[in-house]
Amino acid sequence: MSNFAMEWYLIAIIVFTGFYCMLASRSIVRQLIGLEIVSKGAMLAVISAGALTGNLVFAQALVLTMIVIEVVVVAAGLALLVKNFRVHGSADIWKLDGLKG
Amino acid sequence: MDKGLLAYLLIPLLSAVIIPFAARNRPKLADILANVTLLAGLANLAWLALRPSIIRGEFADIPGDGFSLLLVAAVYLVALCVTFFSAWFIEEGLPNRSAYYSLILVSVSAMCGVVTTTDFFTLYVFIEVLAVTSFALITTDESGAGLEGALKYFFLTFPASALIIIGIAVMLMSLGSLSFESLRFFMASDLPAGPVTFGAALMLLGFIIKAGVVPFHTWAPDAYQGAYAPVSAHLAGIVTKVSGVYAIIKMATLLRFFDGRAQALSEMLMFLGLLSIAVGALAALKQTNLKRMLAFSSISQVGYIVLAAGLGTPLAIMGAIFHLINHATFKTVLFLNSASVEKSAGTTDMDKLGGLEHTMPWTSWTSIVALLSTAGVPPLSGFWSKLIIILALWEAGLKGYAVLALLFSIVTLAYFMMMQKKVFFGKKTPAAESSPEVCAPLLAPVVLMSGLIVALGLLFPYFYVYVKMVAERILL
Amino acid sequence: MTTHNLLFVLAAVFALWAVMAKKLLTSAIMLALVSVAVSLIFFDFSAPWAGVFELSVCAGLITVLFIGAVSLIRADEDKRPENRAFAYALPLAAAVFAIAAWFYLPPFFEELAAGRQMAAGGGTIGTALWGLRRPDLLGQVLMLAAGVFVIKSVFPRRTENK
Amino acid sequence: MNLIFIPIVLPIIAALALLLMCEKTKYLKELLAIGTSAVALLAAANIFLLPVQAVSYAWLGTGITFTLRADNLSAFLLLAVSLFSLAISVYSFSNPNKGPAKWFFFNLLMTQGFAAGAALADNLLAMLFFWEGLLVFLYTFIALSQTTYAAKRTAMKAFLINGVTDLCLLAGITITAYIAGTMSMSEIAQNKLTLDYGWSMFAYVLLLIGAVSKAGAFPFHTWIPDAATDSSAAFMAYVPAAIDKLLGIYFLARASIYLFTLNGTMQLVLMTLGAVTILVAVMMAFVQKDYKRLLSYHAVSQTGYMILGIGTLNPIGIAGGLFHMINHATYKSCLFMTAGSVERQTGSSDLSKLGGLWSAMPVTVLCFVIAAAAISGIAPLNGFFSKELVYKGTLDTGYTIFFLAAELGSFLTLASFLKLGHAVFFGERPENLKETKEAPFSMLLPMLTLAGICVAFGFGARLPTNWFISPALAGMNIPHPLLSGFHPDKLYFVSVIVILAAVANHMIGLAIGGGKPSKSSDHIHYAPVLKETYAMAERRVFDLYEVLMDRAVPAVSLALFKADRFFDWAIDAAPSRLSGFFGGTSRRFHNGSYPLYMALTLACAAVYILLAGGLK
Repeated sequence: MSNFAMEWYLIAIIVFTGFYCMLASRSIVRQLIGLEIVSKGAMLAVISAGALTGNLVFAQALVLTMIVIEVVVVAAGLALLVKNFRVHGSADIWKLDGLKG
Repeated sequence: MDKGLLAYLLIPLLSAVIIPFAARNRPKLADILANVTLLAGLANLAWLALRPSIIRGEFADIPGDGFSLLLVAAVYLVALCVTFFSAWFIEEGLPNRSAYYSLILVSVSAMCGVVTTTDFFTLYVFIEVLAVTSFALITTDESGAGLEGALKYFFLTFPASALIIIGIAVMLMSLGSLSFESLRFFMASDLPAGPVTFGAALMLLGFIIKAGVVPFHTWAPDAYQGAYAPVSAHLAGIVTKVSGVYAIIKMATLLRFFDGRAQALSEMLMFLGLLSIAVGALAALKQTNLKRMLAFSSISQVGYIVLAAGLGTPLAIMGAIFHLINHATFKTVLFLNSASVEKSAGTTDMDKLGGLEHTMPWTSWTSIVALLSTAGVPPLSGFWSKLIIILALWEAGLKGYAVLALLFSIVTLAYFMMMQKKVFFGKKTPAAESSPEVCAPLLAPVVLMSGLIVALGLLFPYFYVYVKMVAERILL
Repeated sequence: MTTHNLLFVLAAVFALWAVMAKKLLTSAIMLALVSVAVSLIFFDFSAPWAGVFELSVCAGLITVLFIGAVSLIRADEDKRPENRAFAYALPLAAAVFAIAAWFYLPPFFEELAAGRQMAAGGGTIGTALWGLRRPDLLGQVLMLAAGVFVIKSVFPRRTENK
Repeated sequence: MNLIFIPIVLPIIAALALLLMCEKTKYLKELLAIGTSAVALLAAANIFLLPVQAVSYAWLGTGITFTLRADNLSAFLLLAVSLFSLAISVYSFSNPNKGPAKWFFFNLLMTQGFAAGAALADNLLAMLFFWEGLLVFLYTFIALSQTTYAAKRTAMKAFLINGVTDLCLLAGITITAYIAGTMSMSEIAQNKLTLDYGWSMFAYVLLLIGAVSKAGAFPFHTWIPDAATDSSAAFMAYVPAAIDKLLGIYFLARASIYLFTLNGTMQLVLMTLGAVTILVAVMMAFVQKDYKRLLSYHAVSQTGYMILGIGTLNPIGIAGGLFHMINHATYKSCLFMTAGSVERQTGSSDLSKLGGLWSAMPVTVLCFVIAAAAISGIAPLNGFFSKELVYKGTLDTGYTIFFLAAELGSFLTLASFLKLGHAVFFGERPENLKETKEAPFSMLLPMLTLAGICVAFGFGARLPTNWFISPALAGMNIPHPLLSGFHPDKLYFVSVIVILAAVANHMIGLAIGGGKPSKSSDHIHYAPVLKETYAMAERRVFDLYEVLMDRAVPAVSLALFKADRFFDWAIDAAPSRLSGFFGGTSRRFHNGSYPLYMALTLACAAVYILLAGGLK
C-alpha cells in the first residue's frame, strides 16, 4: 500500500469518529467537538493531496483560509450553544424537538 | 472572480461595517442605510441590464456570463424586499437591530461572492460566510424556535462543508486546479474522468445538502419555521438557493451533463430532484403551520430545479435558471405574507386562522398570485419555467419524469388551495377578527414582487431571450 | 515514514478519546491534542505555515473558546449525564469500520492517486495567497466581519432593556 | 337574398322577434305568425313553380358544402309544410287551449323554419342539423303547451324516443356518407348505393329507423297518444299529424328511392313494418274513449299505409304512399282541428260526455264528416284514391296477405270513426251541452279549407298526381292513367264491402253496448283473447319506452350510480386518503428528533458516496 492510501485510510477513520460523535452525543459541546474532528480530517486530506501532487504551497494557502473559517464557525456554534443554554436551560440537542410535523 | 461585479460585493460590506457606528444613537439610520445601499445597487443593475440598447441587442453586451448578473439582481431584489419589510416589521426595542441589518448586508455580499466566483474553494468560503450569517439571522428574535432552527441548520448542514472540502482535496489532486474553467476543459477532453467526477460528486453532495434536497432536507422546515419572520423569506427566497441550488446548476453545466460523461451523477441528481418534488409536496399536504407548509413547498420547488439541472440539456438549464428566479419571487411573497399574518393575527397556525380575506385583502390577493405562480398556472411566470422543465424532460425521452413532475404540480396547486382556504377564505375565526391589514410599507414589497411575477409571465419573451443567452454562454 | 503514520494514528486515538471522554473538559483538551497531532503532521509534511496556524489558532484559541463554553454550562453536564453506551460502543464501531474499510478504501485511494495531476509547485505561501488565492482573502475578511456581527447579534448590549 | 332562403330564415327571424314582444300585446303575435306563414307559403309556391334551383356554400372550410336544393320532391314538401303552417296559424288565432301564445307561435314558427330547412337541404349533414333542431322544438312545443307535470313527462318521452332514433340517423348518415364518399344527396342519387354490402345494409336500416320514427310508425309511436292527452289539439294537428308525417315519409322515400337500391328482403321488411303499424295502431284506436287519443292512434295507423306503399317498391305503390302522405296530413289535421273546436266549445274531449252536437256545430260536423269519410277511404274522397293506389301496389308485389291486413285496417278505421262520429255529433245531447255554440270563424276557416282540399283531391285526383306526385317521381315511368281518375274495378267493390261490414259492426256494437255509441266497440274490446291483450296494452306492456324506463333504466342508472361513486371515490376519497397517508407518515417522520435527522443525512450521504465512487 502506498503512503498516500494509508494516510487517507487513517483520515477516513478520523472523519468516521467525528461523524459518530455528531450522531451519538447529545451535548452540543460534543457535537462541536465532533465537527472539529471532521474538520481536522478534511484539512489533513487537503494537505495530503497537496503533498502528493507537489502542490503543497497551494494546499497550505487553502488550509490557512480553512482555519480562519473554522474559528468563526466554532465561535458561532459556541455562541448559539450559550444562547441556547440561556433560553432552554440545557445544552442537549436531542431535546430540541419543538418544531415537528 | 468577476471583477466587473466586485463592487456589488464590496459596497454592502462597507455599508455593513458602517451601520453599527452610524446607528449607535439613531437606530432608524440602520434601516435607511441598508435600504439605500440595496436600492442603489438595484438601480445600478437595472441600468446595466435593462437599457433599451441592451434589450434591443438581445442582451449580447451583458458582462460576464449573464447568470451571475441575473442572480446578483435577484439577491439584491429579495434582500431589498426583506430589509424594506423589516424596517417596519421590527419591534422598536429589538436590541440587535443594527447587527441584523449588518448581517443581512454581509449575507448579500457573501451571496454576490458566491455567484461571481470562478473557483471552487472561494465558492466554499463564501458559502460558509453565508451559512454563518444565516445562523445568527434566524435567531434574531431570540425565540426558542429560532434557536432550535438555527442549531439544526448549523449541525445538519455541517456534513456538507466537510464533504465539499474533501471533494476539493480530491479535485486538487486529480485535476490540479480548482477553477471552474479547468473542470470545464477537463470534462470536454477525452481524459478518463473517474477521480475528477468523484471529487465533483462529493462537492455536489455538499451543495445538495445545503440546498435542502430530500433526503437531506430535514433541517429546512425547522429552520424556515423557526426563523424570525422576515428572515425566513430571506432564507427561503434566496439564501439557500444561492448557497445550494446555484452551485448545483453551476456544477451541472461544468460537468457537462448534457454530453453524458457524468451519466451516473446526472441520474442520481435527477432521482433526488424527483424525490424532493414528491416528498415536499406530499408532506406539505398535511401541515398545520403556514410557515412549515411553505418550507415543504420550497423543498418541492427546489426539486424541480434540481431535476432540471440533473438533466443538463440547454433547455433544462434554462428552465432551472428561470425557476430559480421565479422561486425567489413567489417564495418571498408567500413568506413575507406569512410574516404579515403573524404580525397581524399573532399566529401562523392554520387551524386558528380563517377568513382573513375580508380584513387583509391585499395579503390575500398577493398570496393567490404567488401560489398560482408556484403551481404553474398560466400566464404567471411559474407556468413558463415549469413548462420549460417538463418540455425538456419530455424531449430528452424521460416521459415518466415529465408526467410525475406534472402530477406533483397539481398536488402543489391542491395544497396551496387548502392553505388559501384555511387562512384567507371561509369563516372568520377569533384570531382573524382582530387582525387588520398591515400597513402599506409592509405591503409594498409584496405587491412589487407580485407585479414582478405577473410581469415576468407576461413579458416572458424578453426574459426568454435573456435566459437563452445565459444558457448559451454557460454551456459553451 | 513510520513516524508519519504514527502521528496519524495518534491523531485518530486522540479523536476517539475526545469522543469517549466522560467529562466535557477532557474532551476539549483531547481536541486540543488532536490539533497538536495534526499540526505535527503538517510539519512532517513540510507545511510549516499550516502547522503554525493550526497550533496557534486551533490548539490555542479554539480550545480556549471551548473551555470557556464548557465552564459556562458545567452545571447542566453534572445534572444530566449522557448515556455512556454510545461512547463505549465507539471503539467497536471504529474497529468494524476500520476493518471493513481496509478491504475497500485503500485500493480506491490507490486509484485516486494514480489519476493525479502533478503541479509545478514552488513559490512561497505569501505569493500563493496573494497571487492565486486573493478572493479567499476577501472571503476571510467577510468571514471575520460576519463573525463579529454574529457575536454582536447573538449577545446584544441590553443597556436600555435593563 | 335567394328566394330559397325565405321559407327557412323568415320564420326563424319572426320567431325570435316574437320573443321580444310584450306578453300583453293583443293579436299582434298571432297576426305576425299568420303573416309570416302566408309569406312563406307564397315563397314556397314560387319555388315550386320555378325550375329546380340550388344554392350552396362552403361550410367549415372546404370539407362540407352547405347546399339547399329545391327539386320537385323537396319543393312539393316545402309547399305542404308551409300550407299546414298557415292553416294552423290561422286556426290558433282564437284558440285558448294552445298554451301561452308567445311560446306556441315561437315553437310553431321555429318548427316551420327547421322543417323547411330539412325539406330543402341537399347535404345530409345540413339536413341532420335541421332535423335535430326539430327535436329541440318538439320538446319545447309539448312541454310548454300545458303547465302540468304530465306535459313535461310526455315531452321528455317524445324527446328521448326521437333523440335515440335521431342518433341512429346520425350514425346512418355518417356511414352512408363514408360509403358514398359524399354528403350530397343529389350526388348519391346519381350513383345509388346497393344493399349487397354489409355496411350499406346497416346504414340503410339506421336511416330507416330515423325516418319511420319521425313519421311515428310502430314501435316508435308511443309518445303520440300520450301527447294527444297532454298537449293541445293545435300541436297535434300541426306536428304529429302533418309535419312529422311529411318529413318522415319524405326522408323514407328519399332513402328508399333516391339513395339506395333496395332488394326483396328489405321490401318485405318495409311492408311488414307498414302492415304491423296499421293493425296495431288501429286496434288501439278502435277502443279509445277520448277524441284526440283516438285520432292520434289513427295518425299512427295511417303511417302504416304510407310505409306499406313505399315498401312495395313499385311505382304505383310509391306514388300511393306519397299521395297518402299529403292526403293524410290534410284530413288528419282537419280532424284534429275539429277535436280542438269541440274541446274549445264544450270543454271536454271524452266521448262518453259528448253527443248530439250536430245541430250546435253544423260546420264542424260537416268538416268532420268529410275528413272522416276521407280517412276511411269512402269513394269519391282523396283517401279512397291514395289507399287504392297502395292496395294496387301491394297486390302487384304478390303478397296478398299485406293487402288483407290493409283492408282489415281500413275496416277498423271506418268502424272507429262511425263510433266517434256517432258518439260526438249524433245521438242524444247531454244536459250540460245545451248551450254549446259553433266555433269562431278563424277556427272554421282552416277546417273548411282542408275539408275542401279533401274533396278537391278526391274529385280531382288528377290534379295532385299530375302536379305533385308525378314530378316528384320523375323517371320512374308511372302509368298516368292509372294514377288519376275513378276506376270502378274490383278494389272499389272491396271497399264497398268494407263499408257495409263496418256499418254492420257498428250496429252490432250499439246493440251489445246498450245503445251507447261510446261503448259500441266494447264487443271487440272485451272479446276473449283481445281483452287481456288490451289490458296489457293499457298497462303499457307493449310500450318499448315505458318498459325501458321501468326496467332497464333503473338498473342502468343504478349501475351508473355505482360507477359514479367509484369515480368519485377514485378522484376524491382515494387521493385524500392517499394524501392523508403520506402526509401522516411524513408528520410522524418529521418528529423534530435531531439524531434521526442526522442519521438519515449521514446514511444517505454514505449511500450517495458509495454510488458515486462506483461500488468496486
